[in-house]
Amino acid sequence: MREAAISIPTEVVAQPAVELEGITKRFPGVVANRDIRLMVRRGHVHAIVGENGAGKSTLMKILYGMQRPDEGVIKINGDPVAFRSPEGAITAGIGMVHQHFMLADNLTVLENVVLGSEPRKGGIAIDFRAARKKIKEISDAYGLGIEPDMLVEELGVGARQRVEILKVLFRGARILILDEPTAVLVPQEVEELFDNLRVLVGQGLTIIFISHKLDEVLSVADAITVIRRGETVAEVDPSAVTARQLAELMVGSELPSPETRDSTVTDVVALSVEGLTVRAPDGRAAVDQVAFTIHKGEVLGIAGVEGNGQAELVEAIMGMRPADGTIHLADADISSWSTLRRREGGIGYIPEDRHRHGLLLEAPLWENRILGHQTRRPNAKGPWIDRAGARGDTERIAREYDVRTPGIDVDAAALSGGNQQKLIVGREMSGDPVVLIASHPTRGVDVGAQAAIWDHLRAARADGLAVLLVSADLDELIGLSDTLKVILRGRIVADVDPSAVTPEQLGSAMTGAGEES
Amino acid sequence: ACGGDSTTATPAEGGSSAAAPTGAKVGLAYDIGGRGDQSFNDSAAAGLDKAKSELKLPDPRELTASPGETEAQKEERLRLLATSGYNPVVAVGFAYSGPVKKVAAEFPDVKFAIVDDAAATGPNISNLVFAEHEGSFLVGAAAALKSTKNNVGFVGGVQVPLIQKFEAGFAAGAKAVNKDITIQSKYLSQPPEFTGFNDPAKGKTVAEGMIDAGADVVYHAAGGSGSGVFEAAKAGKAQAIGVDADQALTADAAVKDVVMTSMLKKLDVAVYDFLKSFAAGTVKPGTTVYDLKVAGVDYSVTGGKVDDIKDKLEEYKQKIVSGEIKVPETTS
Amino acid sequence: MSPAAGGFLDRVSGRVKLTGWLSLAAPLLAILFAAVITAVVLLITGNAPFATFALMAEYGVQPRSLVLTLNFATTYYLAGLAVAIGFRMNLFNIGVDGQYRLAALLAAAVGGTVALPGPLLIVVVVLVGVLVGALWAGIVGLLKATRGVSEVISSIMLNAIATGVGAWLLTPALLAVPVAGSNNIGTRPIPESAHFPGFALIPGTTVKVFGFIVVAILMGIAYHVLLTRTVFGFDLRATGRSESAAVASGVNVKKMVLATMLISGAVAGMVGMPQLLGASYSYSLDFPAGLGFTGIAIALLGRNHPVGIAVGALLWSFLDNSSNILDLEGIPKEIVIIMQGTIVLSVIVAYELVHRYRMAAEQRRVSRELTGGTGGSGGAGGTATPEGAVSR
Amino acid sequence: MTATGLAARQPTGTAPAARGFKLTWPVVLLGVAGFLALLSLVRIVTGATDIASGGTVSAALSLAVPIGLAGLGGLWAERAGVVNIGLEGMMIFGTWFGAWGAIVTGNPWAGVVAGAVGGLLGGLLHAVATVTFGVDHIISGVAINILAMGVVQYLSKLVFAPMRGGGETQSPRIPGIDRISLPGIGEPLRQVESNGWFFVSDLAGVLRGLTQNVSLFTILAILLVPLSVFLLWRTAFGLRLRACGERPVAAESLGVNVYTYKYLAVVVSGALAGLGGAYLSIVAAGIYREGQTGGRGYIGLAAMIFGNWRPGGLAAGSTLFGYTDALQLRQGGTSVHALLLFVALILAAVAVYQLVKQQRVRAAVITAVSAAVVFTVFAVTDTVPEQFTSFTPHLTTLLVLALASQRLRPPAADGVRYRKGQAK
Ligand SMILES: Nc1ncnc2c1ncn2[C@@H]1O[C@H](COP(=O)(O)OP(=O)(O)OP(=O)(O)O)[C@@H](O)[C@H]1O
Ligand SMILES: Nc1ncnc2c1ncn2[C@@H]1O[C@H](COP(=O)(O)OP(=O)(O)OP(=O)(O)O)[C@@H](O)[C@H]1O
Ligand SMILES: [Mg+2]
Ligand SMILES: [Mg+2]
Repeated sequence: MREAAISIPTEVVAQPAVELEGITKRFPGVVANRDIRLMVRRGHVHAIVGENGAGKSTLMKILYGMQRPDEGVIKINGDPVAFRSPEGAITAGIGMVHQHFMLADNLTVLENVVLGSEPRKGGIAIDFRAARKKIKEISDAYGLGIEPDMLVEELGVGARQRVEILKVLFRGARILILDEPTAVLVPQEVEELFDNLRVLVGQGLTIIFISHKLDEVLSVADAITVIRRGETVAEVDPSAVTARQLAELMVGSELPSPETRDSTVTDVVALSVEGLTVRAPDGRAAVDQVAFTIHKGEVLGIAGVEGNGQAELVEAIMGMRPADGTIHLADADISSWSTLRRREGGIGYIPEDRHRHGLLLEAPLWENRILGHQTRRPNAKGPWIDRAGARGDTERIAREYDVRTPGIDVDAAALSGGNQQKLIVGREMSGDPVVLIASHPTRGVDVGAQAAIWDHLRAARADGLAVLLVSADLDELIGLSDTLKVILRGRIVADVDPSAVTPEQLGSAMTGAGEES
Repeated sequence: ACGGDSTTATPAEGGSSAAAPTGAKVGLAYDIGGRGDQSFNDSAAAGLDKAKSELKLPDPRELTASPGETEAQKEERLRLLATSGYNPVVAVGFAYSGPVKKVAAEFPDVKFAIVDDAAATGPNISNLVFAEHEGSFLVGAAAALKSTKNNVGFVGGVQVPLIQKFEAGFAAGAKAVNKDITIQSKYLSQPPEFTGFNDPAKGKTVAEGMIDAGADVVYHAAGGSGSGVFEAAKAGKAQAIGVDADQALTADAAVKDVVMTSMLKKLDVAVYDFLKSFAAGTVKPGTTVYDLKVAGVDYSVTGGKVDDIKDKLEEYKQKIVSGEIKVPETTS
Repeated sequence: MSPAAGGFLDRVSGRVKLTGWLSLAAPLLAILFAAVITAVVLLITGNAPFATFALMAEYGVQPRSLVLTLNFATTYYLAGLAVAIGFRMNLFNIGVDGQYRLAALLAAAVGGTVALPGPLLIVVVVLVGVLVGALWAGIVGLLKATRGVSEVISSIMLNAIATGVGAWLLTPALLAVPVAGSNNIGTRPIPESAHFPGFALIPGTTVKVFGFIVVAILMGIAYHVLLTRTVFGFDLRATGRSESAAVASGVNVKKMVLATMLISGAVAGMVGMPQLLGASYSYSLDFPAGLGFTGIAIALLGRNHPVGIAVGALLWSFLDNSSNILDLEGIPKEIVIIMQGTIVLSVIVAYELVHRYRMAAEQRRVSRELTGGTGGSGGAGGTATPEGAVSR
Repeated sequence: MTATGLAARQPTGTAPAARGFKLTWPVVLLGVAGFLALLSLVRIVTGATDIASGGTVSAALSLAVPIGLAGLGGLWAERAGVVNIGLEGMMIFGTWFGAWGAIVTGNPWAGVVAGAVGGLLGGLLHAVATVTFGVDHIISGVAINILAMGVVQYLSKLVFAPMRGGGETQSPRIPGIDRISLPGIGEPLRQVESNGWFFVSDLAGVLRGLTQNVSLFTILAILLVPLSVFLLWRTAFGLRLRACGERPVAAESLGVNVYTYKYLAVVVSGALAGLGGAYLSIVAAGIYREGQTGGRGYIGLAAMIFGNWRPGGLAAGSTLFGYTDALQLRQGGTSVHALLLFVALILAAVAVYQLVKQQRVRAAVITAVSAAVVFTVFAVTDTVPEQFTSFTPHLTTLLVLALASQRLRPPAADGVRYRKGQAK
């Protein structure tokens, strides 16, 4: 699709859409950006890659006017600009899709989309009809399939991501910043997104694209900038590098080769689930008669498009949601156990949404170490919290799991998303779990950390850990799982052999293609 | 009254010629609301003002209680007055009972007076108490005599024993005239919520309710909420009875004309009497009851609205004074 | 942001971590600000600010005033603790007022009727108070846990209901005994043997400090230990910080709501005890009301920290006390209320300002270090040696 | 009042009632009619003639207005994400400044404006503290409540005490605001009402209460409800404001100046609470008295939560409170006693519904037992002690909340500290 980019009139190409020079941004204790330089040509898809916390999002927020640089110059279409707020950037034709959703759950899609640039009638009233029409038009034109009057909270992540893109298009942006737009999408959705991007680029738009999925980056980008620890380290041509080289540029050292996989599956049952049914508030079965068994040393992968009951399934197993059916942990029927008892019984839990379920953002790291393990050593002695024990063990986790932090007394909110995730993984692995329920364990985590997390999972599996892995990253699912099941509308619809399946095949099984026939 | 030797006051005589000793610095501690509450604190203030001008006293010191305070704070207030050289010290309101007793013991040379309480006794404590039920009896009788619908109302500020005394007297008086009369009665708030004395809006709603239910005379013992009662009476073409002071004089001009009579509780007289006896060096410790006999409580005749029933009221008054009628102090 | 930075005051100030002279700056700034505002108000109304402050200070350090300040503070402290427990779990117990009034009334009634040896009776009275407070607050907890009723509404409503029920109980037909000659009405007095002994702590006055101050201090320690050293306290704070994360970690939030309200109510049940067992020995019409609302202000002023609450309670009670001397000198004592409101606001604003100043300073420090060539940004968790690779 | 809000909530969906159940005009009217019929039945059985009289309805209206205005104030602030526990203080400012404005100008409407401005200043202080300085919202609110109390007491000493008819704790008489009636129907309605017919007389009572002798200020206050609905749910301004309460960073990321909207919301909130205060002093009492608000700011806050952060809901909440308060104030013992029968009947109906429609046997049994208990209390007593009637509105509110299904949905970022550029 690079032909599309080439078809742009040359005089426009000559002029860079975005130029950043000498951008520096300091946060307390951290320099997020240092003397960064970036040049994005008009009509290009320009990718930015870098480790977690490298400063990519910060740089983009600066470009979008959400944060002001301490030093440096921003030029849009050759003119220097100084945005005081996103308003200025929007006026200059910049739109941004943020790494974390910028949506109000309790407002409708329409309200979220028009917010800040509402079509009006009679001066102050919102012209809902005009807005609805325009949203429909954009949605149809790009095949986004968005229903303007739904509440955002009713949408799955994929749909939310499309709403975010619609927001930008609605404002008629000419320069699009997409900060990890694909983290939550399945391959088909990613492919659709890329098709859309190509159309946009074809219309002369410029796209800045951030992703940790280097293969995606290579497939879609016209140019790549690598950022390491707040500095620009390289400007590369996607046709001239491999994913591996790119990864090495990011982390600044040579990556070891991937280890080979051999099965550690035993025939001792660790977790078995039978006839599990979870009802949504409206009475519909969100999880419908699900049954499976995980043995010691086995990783059971659950593949499925987001919103097909994975979250409910996981929460039911953790005892956070009422469910029918039986769950056995080894020989014990734990169906009626409380969440705490299940955790004490040896179930570890890496939640899908680390901010909601995994961390106390305003508590220091060592208190976060205690969370979910508050009744066990080394965090507690009887009814008492063992502060020394918890602190010591937090130091250990930070070391062993490479949690990059100034210390264990900083609030969890101060860590980058990837480092937060490493802390959670470290914590859950430290509880000597028999079974680990891992939901998207590497979402938003950079390649280096991702590999580290996988290694930890593999090592624990070799020691007999049973893992239930839910992920949207099909490479991860295929690479880690010993057994794979596909979930669709709350039901297990297929068993797949991970050693024989391709991501594309898996993707089509997930969307139910061919199910009817 | 227990312990104290009970005496009966002599009614105040205007235009005293007694020469005032200079330097009698009066300290006065009000209950919540203080001077300007257009209710019983104001009555005490009136007595103080009168004493000040007639006895030529130096500037007195007046302190006011805060809502929700403890006894310790009241105690401290009295003590501050005593230590700062104020003598005599007058405490307004039964809440000062405990504090007066304590502080008076600490300052035997200072004379204390407490209004509305006979429980705090001591050699240097004068208790000024009122027979509110007797006065209320008379206005109750007036209400019954004036009611054409045989239906009268009582609005109390806060349901405490003191205000229930008003209610008891009022009911007895009304019943004495017409034993089948309907008496509606309602309090605006419950202790320790004392907002009932400060909520004219509630006073109005309650009185409206009574008037809609047939009452044509409404008596209030609700302090500042009374203005709402008057308004309701005005709008509902009913009559109202004021309390403490002669409210046909003090109420707002727009509603004055509905005040048929008022139950006078002559706090001003009591305070003035006490200060005068202090000046004369004749302070008597113990309880002084301001009742009908000494005109410590009474009904007002301003506006002439009760002129036609005055004879009957005087008759009742005589019977109470003579002891022929014993007015109950508590309801039921 | 270094882990060693800060100490005691940091923890007092909660979120804000301060170091060095800055730790003193916040409270100083606040007091200065409150003083300035008050001075302006005084000046506008023709009173001399400095003379006024001097008067308050002079009066405040007299032995008797000190005792009173301690005594009030004891009560305020308990009220502050009761509110703070709820706050730590994001529960706004606005109903401490009703809880302590009902508790004190019933405890006083029991104390006046039950015949027991003194010390035992004290224990029984306190226990009744604790129990009643807990049960009354428990209604709030139960409604929230089982029916999802907002604790703010239910506790506001239960305050009013407590007033009505209390007034009903405090009638001669039930718990009250009329006293001859008095217009007051109260419960039967608690026998002298069960009066909580006070201390002659401050020389120069015969007034005694409430013995209950010891209980209050113990409660403060218990509060601290419970919240920071026990699993229960951890669960409580975790729920306060993020309910969803607490649920995922195995906390039964409904149980926690109930337990927290019960504890908060139990402490609220003690609020009336210093006064009841140390001064009035009976619950009557003039029993102090509204302490629950003071407790909210004090808990907030003390940032829900046991020592902070103590400081807040002392400050509050000092100001309350000094209003008497102002009144005596003819200065409107309402100035004290204005001062209290201003202090609450300015303390909090000052902390915020100092916090921001510190952030800016930190930023400058980092940039200085970096231009000095020390290099290396956020990484401290050892050298980054990523293992594994892109799985393709 | 109720109906307007309820109708207007449709476009934004999710009524607090059960899923799939839509509140439409016919449903609302049918509900009101059923309610009235039941009341009428109770009136005839018990002889408590006041429970649907014109006087009661009129009193309910004027008791509901200050609470509703405070609640509306709370709604504006909280919809923009600022918790406003300082409503009480802003209301206190409203009572004082309302009285002062009306007295010094001799014009009650100037007082209304002054009261709003007084509350607005309180709101401004709250906005400065919470938005600019990022202070905890509850702390700031509590401080404002304390401050307001001190300031008005201080001001009264300075301003009202020297005035004729004023004192340290009260103002002189305030000039009143005109009251209007729908002409020509007052007397006929009164006639119908006095006949005591089933339903018809009660309807006449309600109509009379709503159309006769209504203060212009009351009408203004009622109009503020649909006006708020329009501004908050129909305009760009309102959308941005609500977005600040739901997800401020999302609003920020779209170029909305979150500070501006929060400021506006809190200032309007203060002005509305101030209006509530001004209503108390100018219309309800005709005089300023210290302590006049009597905690109505907190009740307003409760009404707002009761109404699930929606104008219609809070109007319903304050109407319920005002109605039960009117009942207990006017004919306490009798009316509240009759109310017991009403509650017993409602509970019985709910029990039947639970049993037949929902098949929740256990719940039905519990409800039925409660109904029986309430009925027994009704049957064996003939009045309710004064101390108990005093909290009728509070207990009713509590019971309604305990029985109604709770789907409260506060704005997602309500009470959350927000600072520009801090998005993660
Ligand atoms: N508002 C903020 N306050 C303080 N520090 C911040 C803030 N925002 C970001 N940081 C810090 O700046 C650094 C860069 O963060 P940034 O979010 O830009 O990283 P990133 O490259 O987008 O990482 P990821 O791939 O995990 O999204 C991190 O160390 C982060 O902790
Ligand atoms: N998507 C749209 N469709 C139709 N008209 C639009 C659209 N977006 C904006 N408008 C119109 O363009 C004009 C400018 O819109 P804009 O969003 O800049 O609002 P604004 O007036 O700048 O708002 P504010 O000043 O409050 O930020 C408005 O009159 C609006 O009606
Ligand atoms: Mg990022
Ligand atoms: Mg990040």
